[in-house]
Amino acid sequence: MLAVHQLTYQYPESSTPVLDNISFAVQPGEFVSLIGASGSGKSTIFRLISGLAEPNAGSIKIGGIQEKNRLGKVALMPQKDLLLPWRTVLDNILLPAEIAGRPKEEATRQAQEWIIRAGLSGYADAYPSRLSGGMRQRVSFLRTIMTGADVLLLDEPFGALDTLTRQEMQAWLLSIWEQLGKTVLFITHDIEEAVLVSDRVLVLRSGDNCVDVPIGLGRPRTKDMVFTPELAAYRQQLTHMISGRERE
Amino acid sequence: MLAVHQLTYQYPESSTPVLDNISFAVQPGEFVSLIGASGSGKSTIFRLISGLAEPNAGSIKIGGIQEKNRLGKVALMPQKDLLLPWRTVLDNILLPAEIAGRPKEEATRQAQEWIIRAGLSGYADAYPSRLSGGMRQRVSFLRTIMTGADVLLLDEPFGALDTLTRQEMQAWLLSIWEQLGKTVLFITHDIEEAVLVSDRVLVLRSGDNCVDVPIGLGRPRTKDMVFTPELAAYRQQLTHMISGRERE
Amino acid sequence: GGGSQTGPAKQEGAQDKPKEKLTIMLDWYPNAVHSFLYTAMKKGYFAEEGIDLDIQMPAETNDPLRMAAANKIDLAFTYQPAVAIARSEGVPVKSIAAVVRHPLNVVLVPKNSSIHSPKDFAGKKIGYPSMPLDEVNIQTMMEKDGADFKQAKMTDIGFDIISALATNRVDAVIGGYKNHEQILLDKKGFPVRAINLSDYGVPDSSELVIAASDKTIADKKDLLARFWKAASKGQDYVLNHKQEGLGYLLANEKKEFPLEKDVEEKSLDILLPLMNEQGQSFGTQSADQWTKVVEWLKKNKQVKPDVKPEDCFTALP
Amino acid sequence: MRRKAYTYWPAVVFFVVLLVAWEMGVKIGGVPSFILPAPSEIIGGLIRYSSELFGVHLLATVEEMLVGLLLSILLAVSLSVLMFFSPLFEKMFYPVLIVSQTVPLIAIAPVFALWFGYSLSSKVAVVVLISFFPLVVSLYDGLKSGDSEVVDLLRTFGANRVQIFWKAQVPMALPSFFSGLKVAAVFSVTGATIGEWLGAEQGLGYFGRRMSSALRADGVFASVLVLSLLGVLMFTVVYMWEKRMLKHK
Amino acid sequence: MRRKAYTYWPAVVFFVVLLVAWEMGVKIGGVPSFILPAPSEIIGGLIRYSSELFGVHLLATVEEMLVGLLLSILLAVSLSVLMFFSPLFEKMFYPVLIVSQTVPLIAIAPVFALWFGYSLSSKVAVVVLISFFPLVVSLYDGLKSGDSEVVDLLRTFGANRVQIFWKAQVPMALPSFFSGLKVAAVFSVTGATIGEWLGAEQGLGYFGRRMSSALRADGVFASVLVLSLLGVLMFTVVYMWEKRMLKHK
Ligand SMILES: Nc1ncnc2c1ncn2[C@@H]1O[C@H](COP(=O)(O)OP(=O)(O)OP(=O)(O)O)[C@@H](O)[C@H]1O
Ligand SMILES: Nc1ncnc2c1ncn2[C@@H]1O[C@H](COP(=O)(O)OP(=O)(O)OP(=O)(O)O)[C@@H](O)[C@H]1O
Ligand SMILES: Cc1ncc(C[n+]2csc(CCO)c2C)c(N)n1
Ligand SMILES: [Mg+2]
Ligand SMILES: [Mg+2]
Repeated sequence: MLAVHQLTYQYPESSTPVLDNISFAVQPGEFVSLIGASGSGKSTIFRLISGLAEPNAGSIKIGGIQEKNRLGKVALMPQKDLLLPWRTVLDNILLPAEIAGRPKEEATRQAQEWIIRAGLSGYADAYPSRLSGGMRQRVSFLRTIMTGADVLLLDEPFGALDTLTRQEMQAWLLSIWEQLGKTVLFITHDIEEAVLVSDRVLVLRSGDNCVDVPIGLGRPRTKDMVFTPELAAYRQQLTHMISGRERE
Repeated sequence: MLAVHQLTYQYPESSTPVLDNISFAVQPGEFVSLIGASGSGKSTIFRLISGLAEPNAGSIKIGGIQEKNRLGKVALMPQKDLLLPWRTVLDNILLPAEIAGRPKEEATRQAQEWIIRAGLSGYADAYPSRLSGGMRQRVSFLRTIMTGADVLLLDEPFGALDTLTRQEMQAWLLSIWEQLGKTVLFITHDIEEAVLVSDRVLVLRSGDNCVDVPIGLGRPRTKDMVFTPELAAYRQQLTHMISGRERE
Repeated sequence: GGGSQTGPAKQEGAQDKPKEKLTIMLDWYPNAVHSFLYTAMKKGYFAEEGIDLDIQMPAETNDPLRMAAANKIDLAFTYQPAVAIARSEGVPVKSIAAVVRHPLNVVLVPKNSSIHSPKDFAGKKIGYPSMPLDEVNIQTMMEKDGADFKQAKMTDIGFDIISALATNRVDAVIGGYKNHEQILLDKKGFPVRAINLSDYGVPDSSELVIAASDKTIADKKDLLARFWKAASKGQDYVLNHKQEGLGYLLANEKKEFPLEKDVEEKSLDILLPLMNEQGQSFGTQSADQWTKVVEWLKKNKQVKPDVKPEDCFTALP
Repeated sequence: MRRKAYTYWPAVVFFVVLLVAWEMGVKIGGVPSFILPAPSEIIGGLIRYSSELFGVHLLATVEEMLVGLLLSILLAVSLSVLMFFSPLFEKMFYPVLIVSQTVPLIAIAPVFALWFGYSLSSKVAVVVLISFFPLVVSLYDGLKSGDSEVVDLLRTFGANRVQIFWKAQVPMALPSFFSGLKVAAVFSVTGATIGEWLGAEQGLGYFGRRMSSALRADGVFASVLVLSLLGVLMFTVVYMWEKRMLKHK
Repeated sequence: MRRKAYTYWPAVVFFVVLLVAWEMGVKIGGVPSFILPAPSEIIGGLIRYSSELFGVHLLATVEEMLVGLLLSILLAVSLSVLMFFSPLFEKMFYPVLIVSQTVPLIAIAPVFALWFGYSLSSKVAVVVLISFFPLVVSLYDGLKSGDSEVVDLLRTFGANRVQIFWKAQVPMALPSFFSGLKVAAVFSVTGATIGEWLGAEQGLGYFGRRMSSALRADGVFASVLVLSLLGVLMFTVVYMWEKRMLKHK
């Protein structure tokens, strides 16, 4: 569904490449997490895949096709919420539907349902300046979901949420993923979260290729799995991998 | 050091109070975490304490004194990084020193040391637009530390950091706290983090007073304590408290 | 234009004739000197000649001449020396009739001023409405009076002849008329004295003439002749019925700008003797006057030596 | 800080004080009233000439102004949009734009008259010439300075340039646009007045100019007063519109 | 999208095309050269009158313009700052500001002359009157529309109003300020010209007017050309300065 091959990228303003010869692939319907140290280039990978930037070398295939213009092919939830301050919560969420030219009524109905699911009922007509950090993040998440794209690139979607809300959002994301057969690439700094939700975890280390760790936990995942020793083991392994210690 | 008494607050645009009759106190040199659901009013408490907003009822004492103008008395790290885009990383960090009128040279030396400690060496002269999310958060953190205030209000300071960087920053924060005898009030959505670093955890629930949970773990805290059963117990207890389940 | 077809015009029974359009631009805002035009229009004299006259006001002193030369309008009220200067600059216009046959332009000074004759201009600020011609006027006057022109501080005062003097920004001003600006200043409580140009060597000239481009003169000879016939009839009427003639002017202006009747009355009293010459029909131009004016302009290097007085004007048949 | 409802009394008080000082200054200081009449005389003039002022000239000026301002907005919007979408057009056109502003009107007045005659269109042209420059500059700068991250977000949604323009760049440019529109609205009054100097048979500027040539200062300042009120009204209308459009702030 | 170095050739090509079209239009279309001379004649005029144009009048106009623009900036900055810090002052002053823009210059020219005489100051006053309005509006709007969260951050650092102003509000207002300054710089040329109509003994506007009354269109347009170049130069200087100041973008 998504294949990244020998990707190299360097910001024009910068002197060394952020990404150097990175390759990985995500199968249709897979749920893959991307973890790595802060500044290792996770968000940059998303910029490249979504088509906001072009790699200096390497190829990106979406659905098996290597397209020149990838914009609009995948749904990107950026790390910053980037809510449009002049639009209400509902109108922010409706933005992708508007752009796709989808019938307004149906989109509105769907958006309103999701606003309730995300615990934002009563805020549909509020402007973003009135929301808390976590609420803004949820709005941004809903907006991404509303694109209806098959591939979701989520950049720390639940980073600002408390445990409970986060669990609810995770469960919901997993249900959407399963029911609608979406493909998800998920950036998180929370290794536990990565293990809990993913089929595989990709560990990105700057100046290095990324390491692929399949997660052998059954589905459906429940939040109580957090306390299982298997998960704890994955967690420790991944923690060490990020810090580069497993190679010593 | 910090005493909040029967605080009530309602945003002018809103119809119900966010905070209703909240009271708590933080002793000098204490490290206290504040947790609660997204939208429960954590950031609002910080706005009130720092003096950006005035409570509708109740009192706030800092260092035993109930001052009218609390601005500049405590250091607030806001949830959004709010870096000034026209200033380089170094100049952003130097901002509080400039405002306090501290000698530039000494402040610059200190800032540069800290830039290195925060893993940002080489970025001192970069503009914020060139930083990753986690790097921006670290700059914002450094800027807060540079105020030199005795009371630190940190709103999700490490929310965008990977585990390793986060652990380093936590350890560093704890060392500053211990060595310089700072008082810290710490908002996080990561209960594990709250337990690991704090003397006490305050759980905020909307429309309710906050509950105080002392953490009986010894000091110094190390990152390996995460795997101890005591911590796991605290974690489960707090998780249930946020969701309101422990009252049933 | 449309307005001229209604009212009195119809009474004269000339409505069936197909009308030709003719545009004329005034030298200034409508004032007593233009009474003959409004009278002829209201009495239907133009309609009788098959003329639909459109009267326009200028934006700037030189607009009438320029617009006429560019054939944007047919006729222009302008100043006699201005026509010669225009020809010298290659602007193809000719005067077709003299309206005011003698100067009105004077140098105005406050009544209590220490300036009594042109030699007193030395060291003083003389305001002029951005016409190079006025510099020659002042120069001629001062030299005649035995002073050095370089000693006068010539100051361009733009549009406002009156208020420049009234605010004491200048010590004297040239370009105001003795039948208009002088009367107005006196009336408004700023008494002034006038110094006549012709008393100090400036040749007698026609203050106002009507000019047209060479092309218009060639193409519309008959129309222009008919125009002047009607205009002369209007002037005759004004001569014989001063009050009524003035009334047509005032009535025409009423809606947009109320003219002051007493000022215009005094103005017309001064004007009429200068407009008609005993034994000559209205508008007749003097070849002798043209020659003197052009010679004087040549002497002062305002026109090139090859300008011929006889090219500057033409008589209507 | 600035949340309170806009109250008018300080302006009113200030104006009253100003007027009283003016009245006193003129009456006591002995400024000749044909140069600067006292406020009371101006009000007198306003009443004396009210039928001409309001019956004929105000309407003429308002027409020139509104037609001109509307054209300005149309022109400024189209030009900014064109320049924004086409860097080539921008490079070709921006210099011409600046040149158009520096050409002294009095110099090209004959050219204007030649092209437009002394009709409504010549005054409208002056209004446009004067008021579209602040509009173009502010709108274009506003469009250019929009947040590029928001634009990127819309691009990932597959938005085309037109959609990005309408849904992100235009809203982000609105504050700047309104800054320019406020200036342009006020300048449209000036433009109409200047247009009337360049040849007119009616309008408040024409009226004032003739009054001035007749040394009737009360009439001059009566027309100035009406013009000023017109300017303040135009500004207020734009200000209100801005408030409505940017209410999310 | 807009990263490439600013190249001038499209403007140059466009201008050349324009000039050729103009030359042809005048020569073939039979526009009388005393109204609109051909570019070649204008260049001729520029050469013929170069000693007066560059020796005397250019300097005079540049002086009026620069002094006026500088005063405008000073005035606009002080007024915006005052209005920004004191809502009372704003309410008192903003209406006066707008009124000041709508008063037709021709009407108050005598008053101006009464106060300033026919010296440099009267022209400077006109420049100020014309160029400070776009500056004030854009600077004040820029200050008001700054991000309040950033301001709040500085407040928590204990910054006083002056510090907040300099370290947050001014930088945030800069883009808007430069928009206004670009307009003001160009308008300062117009202002100087208009100032010179109202009475002058030198300056490009004065020169052009005299040439116009002498029916010498080549001289008129030669001065127009110099004025336009001056305007373009002023704009470019501000544009360069803006680029330098806002380079973090
Ligand atoms: N400016 C505002 N105007 C009106 N309501 C506001 C405003 N800011 C916040 N609120 C409301 O106050 C409530 C608490 O917000 P606050 O930002 O304090 O939450 P929080 O506990 O920090 O949440 P999070 O963990 O998501 O950051 C929310 O319901 C929010 O909608
Ligand atoms: N616009 C830019 N110009 C130059 N360098 C950039 C730019 N954006 C990011 N970088 C650099 O690229 C590197 C990777 O950034 P990126 O945002 O991809 O990191 P990340 O893995 O998402 O980090 P985080 O977890 O902190 O969000 C960083 O070192 C950053 O400084
Ligand atoms: C009533 C009346 N007043 C003034 C003038 C203007 N004017 C008189 S002479 C002259 C030329 C140069 O001095 C100009 C412009 C006029 N035409 N009619
Ligand atoms: Mg990132
Ligand atoms: Mg918060």
